[in-house]
Amino acid sequence: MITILWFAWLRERTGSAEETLMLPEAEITVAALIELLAARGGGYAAAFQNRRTVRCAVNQEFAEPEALVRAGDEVAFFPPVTGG
Amino acid sequence: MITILWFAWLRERTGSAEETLMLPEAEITVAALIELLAARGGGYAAAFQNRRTVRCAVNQEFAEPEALVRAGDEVAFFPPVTGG
Amino acid sequence: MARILVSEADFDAGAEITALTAGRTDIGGIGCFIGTVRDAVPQAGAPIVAALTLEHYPAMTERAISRITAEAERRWSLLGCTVIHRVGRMLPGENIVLVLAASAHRQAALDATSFLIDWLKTKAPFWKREDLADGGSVWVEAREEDDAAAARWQTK
Amino acid sequence: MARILVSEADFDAGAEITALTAGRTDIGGIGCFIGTVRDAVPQAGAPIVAALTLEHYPAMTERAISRITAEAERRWSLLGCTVIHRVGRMLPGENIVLVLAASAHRQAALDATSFLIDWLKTKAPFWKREDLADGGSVWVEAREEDDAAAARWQTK
Repeated sequence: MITILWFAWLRERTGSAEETLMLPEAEITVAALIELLAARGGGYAAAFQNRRTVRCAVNQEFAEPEALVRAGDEVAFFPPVTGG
Repeated sequence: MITILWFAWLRERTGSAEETLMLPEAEITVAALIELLAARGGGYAAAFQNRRTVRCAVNQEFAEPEALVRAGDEVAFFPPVTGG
Repeated sequence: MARILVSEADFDAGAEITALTAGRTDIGGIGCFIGTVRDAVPQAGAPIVAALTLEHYPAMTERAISRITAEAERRWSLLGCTVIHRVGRMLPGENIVLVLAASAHRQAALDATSFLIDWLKTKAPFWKREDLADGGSVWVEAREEDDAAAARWQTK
Repeated sequence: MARILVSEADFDAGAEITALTAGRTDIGGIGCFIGTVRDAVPQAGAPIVAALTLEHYPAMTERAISRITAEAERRWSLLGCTVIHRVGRMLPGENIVLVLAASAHRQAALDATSFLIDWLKTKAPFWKREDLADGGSVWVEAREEDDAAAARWQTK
Protein backbone atom coordinates (compact mmCIF):
# COMPACT_ATOMS: atom_id res chain seq x y z
CA MET A 1 0.00 0.00 0.00
CA ILE A 2 1.27 3.49 -0.85
CA THR A 3 -0.16 6.90 -0.15
CA ILE A 4 -0.64 9.24 -3.11
CA LEU A 5 -0.98 13.00 -2.65
CA TRP A 6 -2.15 15.43 -5.31
CA PHE A 7 -1.46 19.18 -5.27
CA ALA A 8 -2.61 22.31 -7.09
CA TRP A 9 -4.30 21.69 -10.46
CA LEU A 10 -3.49 17.97 -10.37
CA ARG A 11 -5.68 17.72 -7.28
CA GLU A 12 -8.42 19.61 -9.07
CA ARG A 13 -8.26 17.27 -12.06
CA THR A 14 -8.19 14.00 -10.11
CA GLY A 15 -10.71 15.33 -7.60
CA SER A 16 -8.61 13.75 -4.87
CA ALA A 17 -6.14 15.24 -2.39
CA GLU A 18 -5.01 11.94 -0.91
CA GLU A 19 -5.65 8.30 -1.64
CA THR A 20 -4.08 4.91 -1.04
CA LEU A 21 -3.13 2.33 -3.62
CA MET A 22 -2.06 -1.31 -3.48
CA LEU A 23 0.98 -1.73 -5.69
CA PRO A 24 0.72 -4.53 -8.30
CA GLU A 25 4.37 -5.44 -7.67
CA ALA A 26 6.83 -5.10 -4.77
CA GLU A 27 8.36 -2.06 -6.41
CA ILE A 28 7.63 -0.06 -9.53
CA THR A 29 9.12 3.05 -11.05
CA VAL A 30 7.47 6.45 -10.80
CA ALA A 31 7.01 6.28 -14.58
CA ALA A 32 5.15 2.95 -14.31
CA LEU A 33 3.01 4.33 -11.49
CA ILE A 34 2.06 7.28 -13.69
CA GLU A 35 1.02 4.89 -16.48
CA LEU A 36 -1.07 2.93 -14.00
CA LEU A 37 -2.84 6.05 -12.74
CA ALA A 38 -3.32 7.66 -16.18
CA ALA A 39 -4.90 4.41 -17.41
CA ARG A 40 -7.81 5.08 -15.04
CA GLY A 41 -8.96 7.67 -17.58
CA GLY A 42 -11.15 10.68 -16.74
CA GLY A 43 -9.56 13.22 -14.40
CA TYR A 44 -6.54 10.98 -13.91
CA ALA A 45 -5.81 10.85 -17.61
CA ALA A 46 -6.32 14.63 -17.72
CA ALA A 47 -3.88 15.12 -14.83
CA PHE A 48 -1.13 13.37 -16.77
CA GLN A 49 -2.11 14.68 -20.19
CA ASN A 50 1.12 16.63 -20.46
CA ARG A 51 3.62 14.58 -18.47
CA ARG A 52 6.30 17.22 -18.75
CA THR A 53 4.27 19.52 -16.51
CA VAL A 54 4.01 16.94 -13.71
CA ARG A 55 6.59 16.65 -10.94
CA CYS A 56 6.85 13.89 -8.37
CA ALA A 57 8.21 13.46 -4.85
CA VAL A 58 8.71 10.13 -3.11
CA ASN A 59 8.81 10.37 0.68
CA GLN A 60 9.08 14.16 0.46
CA GLU A 61 12.08 14.15 -1.88
CA PHE A 62 11.89 15.18 -5.53
CA ALA A 63 11.96 12.00 -7.62
CA GLU A 64 12.75 11.31 -11.28
CA PRO A 65 10.61 8.96 -13.43
CA GLU A 66 13.08 6.12 -12.91
CA ALA A 67 12.92 6.35 -9.09
CA LEU A 68 11.44 3.30 -7.35
CA VAL A 69 8.25 3.22 -5.29
CA ARG A 70 7.70 0.58 -2.61
CA ALA A 71 4.97 -0.28 -0.11
CA GLY A 72 4.75 2.31 2.64
CA ASP A 73 6.00 5.15 0.46
CA GLU A 74 4.29 8.54 0.19
CA VAL A 75 4.17 9.63 -3.43
CA ALA A 76 3.14 13.17 -4.34
CA PHE A 77 2.29 14.55 -7.77
CA PHE A 78 2.25 18.28 -8.45
CA PRO A 79 2.97 20.91 -11.09
CA PRO A 80 6.32 22.73 -11.30
CA VAL A 81 6.60 24.83 -8.15
CA THR A 82 5.75 28.53 -8.22
CA GLY A 83 6.39 29.87 -4.72
CA GLY A 84 8.77 32.57 -3.62
CA MET B 1 39.78 83.53 -5.32
CA ILE B 2 38.87 79.89 -4.93
CA THR B 3 37.84 77.88 -1.89
CA ILE B 4 39.80 74.75 -1.14
CA LEU B 5 38.39 71.97 1.07
CA TRP B 6 40.37 69.07 2.53
CA PHE B 7 38.85 65.82 3.76
CA ALA B 8 39.91 62.76 5.77
CA TRP B 9 43.67 62.20 6.01
CA LEU B 10 44.42 65.01 3.57
CA ARG B 11 42.85 67.41 6.09
CA GLU B 12 44.98 65.90 8.84
CA ARG B 13 48.15 66.34 6.78
CA THR B 14 47.49 69.92 5.67
CA GLY B 15 46.08 70.85 9.07
CA SER B 16 43.36 72.78 7.24
CA ALA B 17 39.72 71.93 6.55
CA GLU B 18 39.00 74.95 4.39
CA GLU B 19 41.05 77.81 2.97
CA THR B 20 40.90 80.34 0.18
CA LEU B 21 43.48 80.93 -2.52
CA MET B 22 44.02 83.63 -5.14
CA LEU B 23 44.68 81.94 -8.48
CA PRO B 24 47.85 83.05 -10.29
CA GLU B 25 46.00 82.94 -13.62
CA ALA B 26 42.39 83.24 -14.75
CA GLU B 27 42.13 79.48 -15.00
CA ILE B 28 44.45 76.60 -14.22
CA THR B 29 44.12 72.85 -14.35
CA VAL B 30 43.57 70.73 -11.27
CA ALA B 31 47.01 69.22 -11.95
CA ALA B 32 48.63 72.68 -11.92
CA LEU B 33 46.78 73.59 -8.73
CA ILE B 34 48.12 70.43 -7.09
CA GLU B 35 51.68 71.41 -8.08
CA LEU B 36 51.13 74.85 -6.64
CA LEU B 37 49.87 73.45 -3.32
CA ALA B 38 52.46 70.69 -3.04
CA ALA B 39 55.21 73.26 -3.59
CA ARG B 40 54.29 74.78 -0.24
CA GLY B 41 56.10 71.82 1.32
CA GLY B 42 55.42 70.47 4.82
CA GLY B 43 51.97 68.98 5.32
CA TYR B 44 50.91 70.07 1.85
CA ALA B 45 53.76 68.18 0.23
CA ALA B 46 52.89 65.20 2.44
CA ALA B 47 49.23 65.39 1.36
CA PHE B 48 50.22 65.02 -2.28
CA GLN B 49 53.10 62.61 -1.73
CA ASN B 50 51.29 59.84 -3.56
CA ARG B 51 49.16 61.67 -6.12
CA ARG B 52 47.37 58.49 -7.17
CA THR B 53 45.65 58.35 -3.80
CA VAL B 54 44.25 61.88 -4.09
CA ARG B 55 40.87 62.59 -5.65
CA CYS B 56 39.44 66.00 -6.54
CA ALA B 57 36.03 67.57 -6.96
CA VAL B 58 35.40 70.97 -8.54
CA ASN B 59 32.10 72.54 -7.53
CA GLN B 60 30.98 69.23 -5.97
CA GLU B 61 31.61 67.16 -9.10
CA PHE B 62 34.44 64.65 -9.40
CA ALA B 63 37.18 66.25 -11.53
CA GLU B 64 40.12 64.80 -13.48
CA PRO B 65 43.61 66.38 -13.37
CA GLU B 66 42.97 68.17 -16.70
CA ALA B 67 39.76 69.85 -15.44
CA LEU B 68 39.91 73.65 -15.24
CA VAL B 69 39.58 75.72 -12.06
CA ARG B 70 38.41 79.34 -12.18
CA ALA B 71 37.79 82.12 -9.68
CA GLY B 72 34.76 81.37 -7.50
CA ASP B 73 35.14 77.60 -7.74
CA GLU B 74 35.05 75.27 -4.76
CA VAL B 75 37.82 72.69 -5.07
CA ALA B 76 37.93 69.70 -2.75
CA PHE B 77 40.76 67.20 -2.24
CA PHE B 78 40.18 63.84 -0.60
CA PRO B 79 41.24 60.18 -0.61
CA PRO B 80 39.37 57.51 -2.58
CA VAL B 81 35.93 57.20 -1.00
CA THR B 82 35.20 54.40 1.48
CA GLY B 83 31.55 54.79 2.49
CA GLY B 84 28.70 52.36 2.08
CA MET C 1 21.41 27.47 11.89
CA ALA C 2 18.91 29.15 9.61
CA ARG C 3 15.57 30.35 10.91
CA ILE C 4 12.86 28.78 8.76
CA LEU C 5 9.19 29.51 9.14
CA VAL C 6 6.18 28.52 7.03
CA SER C 7 3.07 30.23 8.28
CA GLU C 8 -0.28 31.72 7.38
CA ALA C 9 0.56 34.76 9.50
CA ASP C 10 2.24 37.85 8.08
CA PHE C 11 5.83 38.59 9.06
CA ASP C 12 7.54 41.79 10.23
CA ALA C 13 10.68 42.24 8.14
CA GLY C 14 12.11 44.88 10.48
CA ALA C 15 11.65 42.66 13.53
CA GLU C 16 13.30 39.75 11.70
CA ILE C 17 16.28 41.90 10.74
CA THR C 18 16.60 43.07 14.33
CA ALA C 19 16.39 39.50 15.64
CA LEU C 20 19.07 38.37 13.19
CA THR C 21 21.54 41.11 14.06
CA ALA C 22 20.87 41.98 17.71
CA GLY C 23 24.04 41.99 19.78
CA ARG C 24 26.24 41.00 16.83
CA THR C 25 29.39 42.91 15.95
CA ASP C 26 30.75 40.40 13.43
CA ILE C 27 28.15 41.18 10.74
CA GLY C 28 29.11 43.71 8.07
CA GLY C 29 26.19 43.35 5.68
CA ILE C 30 22.65 42.03 5.59
CA GLY C 31 20.95 41.20 2.32
CA CYS C 32 17.19 41.03 2.25
CA PHE C 33 14.49 40.19 -0.25
CA ILE C 34 10.76 40.54 0.29
CA GLY C 35 8.30 39.15 -2.23
CA THR C 36 4.84 40.71 -2.26
CA VAL C 37 1.50 39.99 -3.93
CA ARG C 38 1.48 42.05 -7.09
CA ASP C 39 -1.73 42.93 -8.80
CA ALA C 40 -1.26 42.28 -12.50
CA VAL C 41 -2.13 45.92 -13.11
CA PRO C 42 -4.06 46.33 -16.35
CA GLN C 43 -3.93 49.49 -18.43
CA ALA C 44 -7.24 50.68 -17.04
CA GLY C 45 -6.35 50.35 -13.37
CA ALA C 46 -9.05 48.02 -12.09
CA PRO C 47 -7.54 45.20 -10.05
CA ILE C 48 -7.26 41.87 -11.81
CA VAL C 49 -5.95 39.79 -8.95
CA ALA C 50 -8.38 39.77 -6.03
CA ALA C 51 -6.23 37.42 -3.98
CA LEU C 52 -3.37 34.97 -4.16
CA THR C 53 -3.60 31.54 -2.56
CA LEU C 54 -0.36 29.76 -1.69
CA GLU C 55 -0.71 25.99 -1.42
CA HIS C 56 2.15 23.84 -0.18
CA TYR C 57 3.09 20.27 0.72
CA PRO C 58 3.38 20.55 4.50
CA ALA C 59 5.34 17.36 5.13
CA MET C 60 7.96 18.39 2.57
CA THR C 61 8.12 22.18 2.74
CA GLU C 62 10.41 22.82 5.71
CA ARG C 63 12.69 19.98 4.68
CA ALA C 64 13.02 21.44 1.18
CA ILE C 65 13.76 24.92 2.56
CA SER C 66 16.32 23.47 4.99
CA ARG C 67 18.12 21.89 2.06
CA ILE C 68 18.25 25.28 0.34
CA THR C 69 19.51 27.22 3.36
CA ALA C 70 22.09 24.49 4.09
CA GLU C 71 23.34 24.83 0.53
CA ALA C 72 23.60 28.62 0.96
CA GLU C 73 25.56 28.12 4.19
CA ARG C 74 27.85 25.68 2.40
CA ARG C 75 28.56 28.20 -0.38
CA TRP C 76 28.96 31.39 1.65
CA SER C 77 30.19 32.27 5.13
CA LEU C 78 26.86 33.31 6.53
CA LEU C 79 26.45 34.70 10.04
CA GLY C 80 22.68 34.47 9.90
CA CYS C 81 19.96 33.31 7.55
CA THR C 82 16.17 33.63 7.70
CA VAL C 83 13.53 32.29 5.33
CA ILE C 84 9.86 32.93 6.01
CA HIS C 85 7.28 31.81 3.49
CA ARG C 86 3.59 32.41 3.92
CA VAL C 87 0.85 30.03 2.83
CA GLY C 88 -2.90 30.48 2.48
CA ARG C 89 -4.79 33.44 1.09
CA MET C 90 -3.14 36.86 0.64
CA LEU C 91 -4.35 40.14 -0.80
CA PRO C 92 -2.48 42.35 -3.29
CA GLY C 93 0.23 44.29 -1.48
CA GLU C 94 0.69 41.66 1.23
CA ASN C 95 3.98 39.96 1.98
CA ILE C 96 4.61 36.46 0.61
CA VAL C 97 8.22 35.65 1.35
CA LEU C 98 11.19 37.03 3.30
CA VAL C 99 14.82 36.08 2.79
CA LEU C 100 17.64 37.44 4.96
CA ALA C 101 21.33 36.60 4.73
CA ALA C 102 23.98 38.18 6.95
CA SER C 103 27.71 37.98 6.45
CA ALA C 104 30.94 39.76 7.33
CA HIS C 105 31.08 41.15 3.77
CA ARG C 106 28.38 42.48 1.52
CA GLN C 107 28.98 40.34 -1.56
CA ALA C 108 28.34 37.10 0.32
CA ALA C 109 25.18 38.54 1.88
CA LEU C 110 23.84 39.79 -1.46
CA ASP C 111 24.76 36.67 -3.43
CA ALA C 112 23.26 34.38 -0.79
CA THR C 113 20.05 36.44 -0.82
CA SER C 114 19.72 36.07 -4.60
CA PHE C 115 20.56 32.39 -4.43
CA LEU C 116 18.00 31.71 -1.69
CA ILE C 117 15.10 33.33 -3.51
CA ASP C 118 16.09 31.78 -6.86
CA TRP C 119 16.13 28.29 -5.37
CA LEU C 120 13.01 28.85 -3.24
CA LYS C 121 11.15 29.69 -6.44
CA THR C 122 12.19 26.48 -8.16
CA LYS C 123 12.92 23.89 -5.44
CA ALA C 124 10.39 24.37 -2.64
CA PRO C 125 6.89 22.84 -2.90
CA PHE C 126 4.69 25.93 -3.12
CA TRP C 127 2.03 26.62 -5.73
CA LYS C 128 0.38 29.97 -6.38
CA ARG C 129 -3.23 30.35 -7.45
CA GLU C 130 -4.53 33.74 -8.50
CA ASP C 131 -8.14 34.37 -7.57
CA LEU C 132 -9.33 36.88 -10.15
CA ALA C 133 -11.66 39.81 -9.71
CA ASP C 134 -14.10 38.25 -12.21
CA GLY C 135 -14.55 35.21 -9.94
CA GLY C 136 -12.30 32.82 -11.84
CA SER C 137 -8.98 31.50 -10.71
CA VAL C 138 -5.76 30.41 -12.42
CA TRP C 139 -2.76 28.45 -11.24
CA VAL C 140 0.36 30.48 -11.86
CA GLU C 141 2.61 28.74 -14.37
CA ALA C 142 6.28 28.17 -13.70
CA ARG C 143 8.40 30.64 -15.64
CA GLU C 144 11.39 29.65 -17.73
CA GLU C 145 13.27 32.68 -16.47
CA ASP C 146 12.94 31.36 -12.91
CA ASP C 147 14.52 28.08 -14.01
CA ALA C 148 17.26 30.03 -15.75
CA ALA C 149 17.85 32.14 -12.62
CA ALA C 150 18.11 29.00 -10.49
CA ALA C 151 20.40 27.33 -13.01
CA ARG C 152 22.91 30.21 -12.75
CA TRP C 153 23.91 28.77 -9.38
CA GLN C 154 24.39 25.19 -10.59
CA THR C 155 27.85 25.70 -12.02
CA LYS C 156 29.31 27.17 -8.87
CA MET D 1 11.73 59.87 -6.93
CA ALA D 2 14.23 58.22 -4.64
CA ARG D 3 14.24 58.95 -0.93
CA ILE D 4 17.74 60.06 0.04
CA LEU D 5 18.80 60.81 3.57
CA VAL D 6 22.21 61.59 5.05
CA SER D 7 21.99 61.79 8.80
CA GLU D 8 23.75 61.22 12.09
CA ALA D 9 20.63 59.48 13.40
CA ASP D 10 20.10 55.75 13.11
CA PHE D 11 17.45 54.46 10.73
CA ASP D 12 14.70 51.87 11.13
CA ALA D 13 14.92 49.47 8.20
CA GLY D 14 11.49 48.00 8.87
CA ALA D 15 9.83 51.41 8.95
CA GLU D 16 11.59 52.37 5.71
CA ILE D 17 10.38 49.20 3.99
CA THR D 18 6.85 49.87 5.21
CA ALA D 19 6.98 53.48 4.00
CA LEU D 20 8.23 52.38 0.58
CA THR D 21 5.53 49.78 0.05
CA ALA D 22 2.47 51.03 1.97
CA GLY D 23 -0.67 51.02 -0.15
CA ARG D 24 1.17 49.71 -3.23
CA THR D 25 -0.11 46.70 -5.17
CA ASP D 26 2.22 47.11 -8.15
CA ILE D 27 5.36 46.00 -6.29
CA GLY D 28 6.36 42.35 -6.56
CA GLY D 29 9.77 42.43 -4.91
CA ILE D 30 11.84 44.60 -2.59
CA GLY D 31 15.60 44.24 -2.43
CA CYS D 32 17.37 45.55 0.63
CA PHE D 33 20.92 45.89 1.85
CA ILE D 34 22.01 47.07 5.28
CA GLY D 35 25.65 47.78 6.02
CA THR D 36 26.69 47.61 9.67
CA VAL D 37 29.80 48.47 11.67
CA ARG D 38 31.81 45.27 11.87
CA ASP D 39 34.36 44.79 14.56
CA ALA D 40 37.47 43.38 12.92
CA VAL D 41 37.17 40.42 15.27
CA PRO D 42 40.61 39.13 16.24
CA GLN D 43 41.31 35.53 17.15
CA ALA D 44 41.26 36.31 20.84
CA GLY D 45 37.88 38.02 20.90
CA ALA D 46 38.73 41.42 22.32
CA PRO D 47 37.23 44.20 20.21
CA ILE D 48 39.67 46.00 17.90
CA VAL D 49 37.35 48.65 16.54
CA ALA D 50 35.99 50.85 19.31
CA ALA D 51 34.07 53.05 16.90
CA LEU D 52 33.75 54.04 13.26
CA THR D 53 33.59 57.69 12.22
CA LEU D 54 32.02 58.52 8.88
CA GLU D 55 33.12 61.82 7.42
CA HIS D 56 31.52 63.25 4.30
CA TYR D 57 31.47 66.29 2.02
CA PRO D 58 28.09 67.76 2.92
CA ALA D 59 27.69 70.04 -0.11
CA MET D 60 28.37 67.14 -2.46
CA THR D 61 26.96 64.07 -0.74
CA GLU D 62 23.27 64.23 -1.58
CA ARG D 63 24.03 65.31 -5.13
CA ALA D 64 26.36 62.34 -5.60
CA ILE D 65 23.77 59.93 -4.18
CA SER D 66 21.06 61.45 -6.41
CA ARG D 67 23.24 60.74 -9.43
CA ILE D 68 23.55 57.13 -8.36
CA THR D 69 19.82 56.60 -7.69
CA ALA D 70 18.95 58.34 -10.97
CA GLU D 71 21.27 55.94 -12.78
CA ALA D 72 19.58 52.98 -11.06
CA GLU D 73 16.18 54.31 -12.10
CA ARG D 74 17.44 54.69 -15.67
CA ARG D 75 18.66 51.08 -15.77
CA TRP D 76 15.77 49.34 -14.03
CA SER D 77 12.02 49.90 -13.73
CA LEU D 78 11.98 50.81 -10.08
CA LEU D 79 8.79 51.51 -8.18
CA GLY D 80 10.64 52.84 -5.17
CA CYS D 81 14.18 53.50 -4.04
CA THR D 82 15.62 54.54 -0.68
CA VAL D 83 19.21 55.34 0.27
CA ILE D 84 20.04 56.31 3.84
CA HIS D 85 23.65 56.84 4.82
CA ARG D 86 24.73 57.75 8.31
CA VAL D 87 27.60 60.06 9.16
CA GLY D 88 29.41 60.74 12.43
CA ARG D 89 30.46 58.26 15.06
CA MET D 90 29.02 54.73 15.23
CA LEU D 91 29.72 51.73 17.46
CA PRO D 92 30.26 48.14 16.33
CA GLY D 93 26.93 46.54 15.45
CA GLU D 94 25.30 49.84 14.50
CA ASN D 95 23.75 50.54 11.11
CA ILE D 96 25.76 52.53 8.55
CA VAL D 97 23.80 52.39 5.32
CA LEU D 98 20.41 51.25 4.01
CA VAL D 99 19.55 50.61 0.38
CA LEU D 100 16.05 49.64 -0.78
CA ALA D 101 14.87 49.03 -4.33
CA ALA D 102 11.34 47.96 -5.22
CA SER D 103 10.18 46.68 -8.57
CA ALA D 104 7.45 44.61 -10.19
CA HIS D 105 9.91 41.73 -10.55
CA ARG D 106 12.58 40.43 -8.22
CA GLN D 107 15.56 40.49 -10.56
CA ALA D 108 15.33 44.24 -11.10
CA ALA D 109 14.95 44.85 -7.35
CA LEU D 110 17.94 42.64 -6.48
CA ASP D 111 20.18 43.94 -9.27
CA ALA D 112 19.38 47.56 -8.43
CA THR D 113 20.15 46.90 -4.76
CA SER D 114 23.58 45.48 -5.64
CA PHE D 115 24.26 48.31 -8.06
CA LEU D 116 23.31 51.00 -5.55
CA ILE D 117 25.58 49.72 -2.81
CA ASP D 118 28.45 49.07 -5.25
CA TRP D 119 28.30 52.63 -6.57
CA LEU D 120 27.71 54.19 -3.16
CA LYS D 121 30.94 52.57 -2.02
CA THR D 122 32.94 54.03 -4.89
CA LYS D 123 31.17 57.21 -6.03
CA ALA D 124 29.79 58.99 -2.97
CA PRO D 125 32.03 61.25 -0.84
CA PHE D 126 32.20 59.32 2.43
CA TRP D 127 35.34 58.36 4.31
CA LYS D 128 35.57 55.85 7.15
CA ARG D 129 37.92 56.18 10.06
CA GLU D 130 38.29 53.34 12.53
CA ASP D 131 38.90 54.44 16.09
CA LEU D 132 40.80 51.55 17.65
CA ALA D 133 40.52 50.14 21.13
CA ASP D 134 44.19 50.98 21.76
CA GLY D 135 43.45 54.69 21.26
CA GLY D 136 44.80 55.01 17.74
CA SER D 137 42.81 55.57 14.59
CA VAL D 138 43.19 54.60 10.95
CA TRP D 139 41.50 55.80 7.79
CA VAL D 140 40.00 52.83 5.99
CA GLU D 141 41.68 52.32 2.63
CA ALA D 142 39.66 51.93 -0.55
CA ARG D 143 39.58 48.29 -1.64
CA GLU D 144 40.32 47.13 -5.16
CA GLU D 145 37.48 44.66 -4.92
CA ASP D 146 35.05 47.52 -4.37
CA ASP D 147 36.32 49.17 -7.56
CA ALA D 148 35.95 45.85 -9.36
CA ALA D 149 32.41 45.44 -8.02
CA ALA D 150 31.49 48.95 -9.20
CA ALA D 151 33.12 48.36 -12.58
CA ARG D 152 30.89 45.33 -13.23
CA TRP D 153 28.09 47.78 -13.91
CA GLN D 154 30.04 49.96 -16.37
CA THR D 155 29.55 47.75 -19.39
CA LYS D 156 25.79 47.56 -19.09
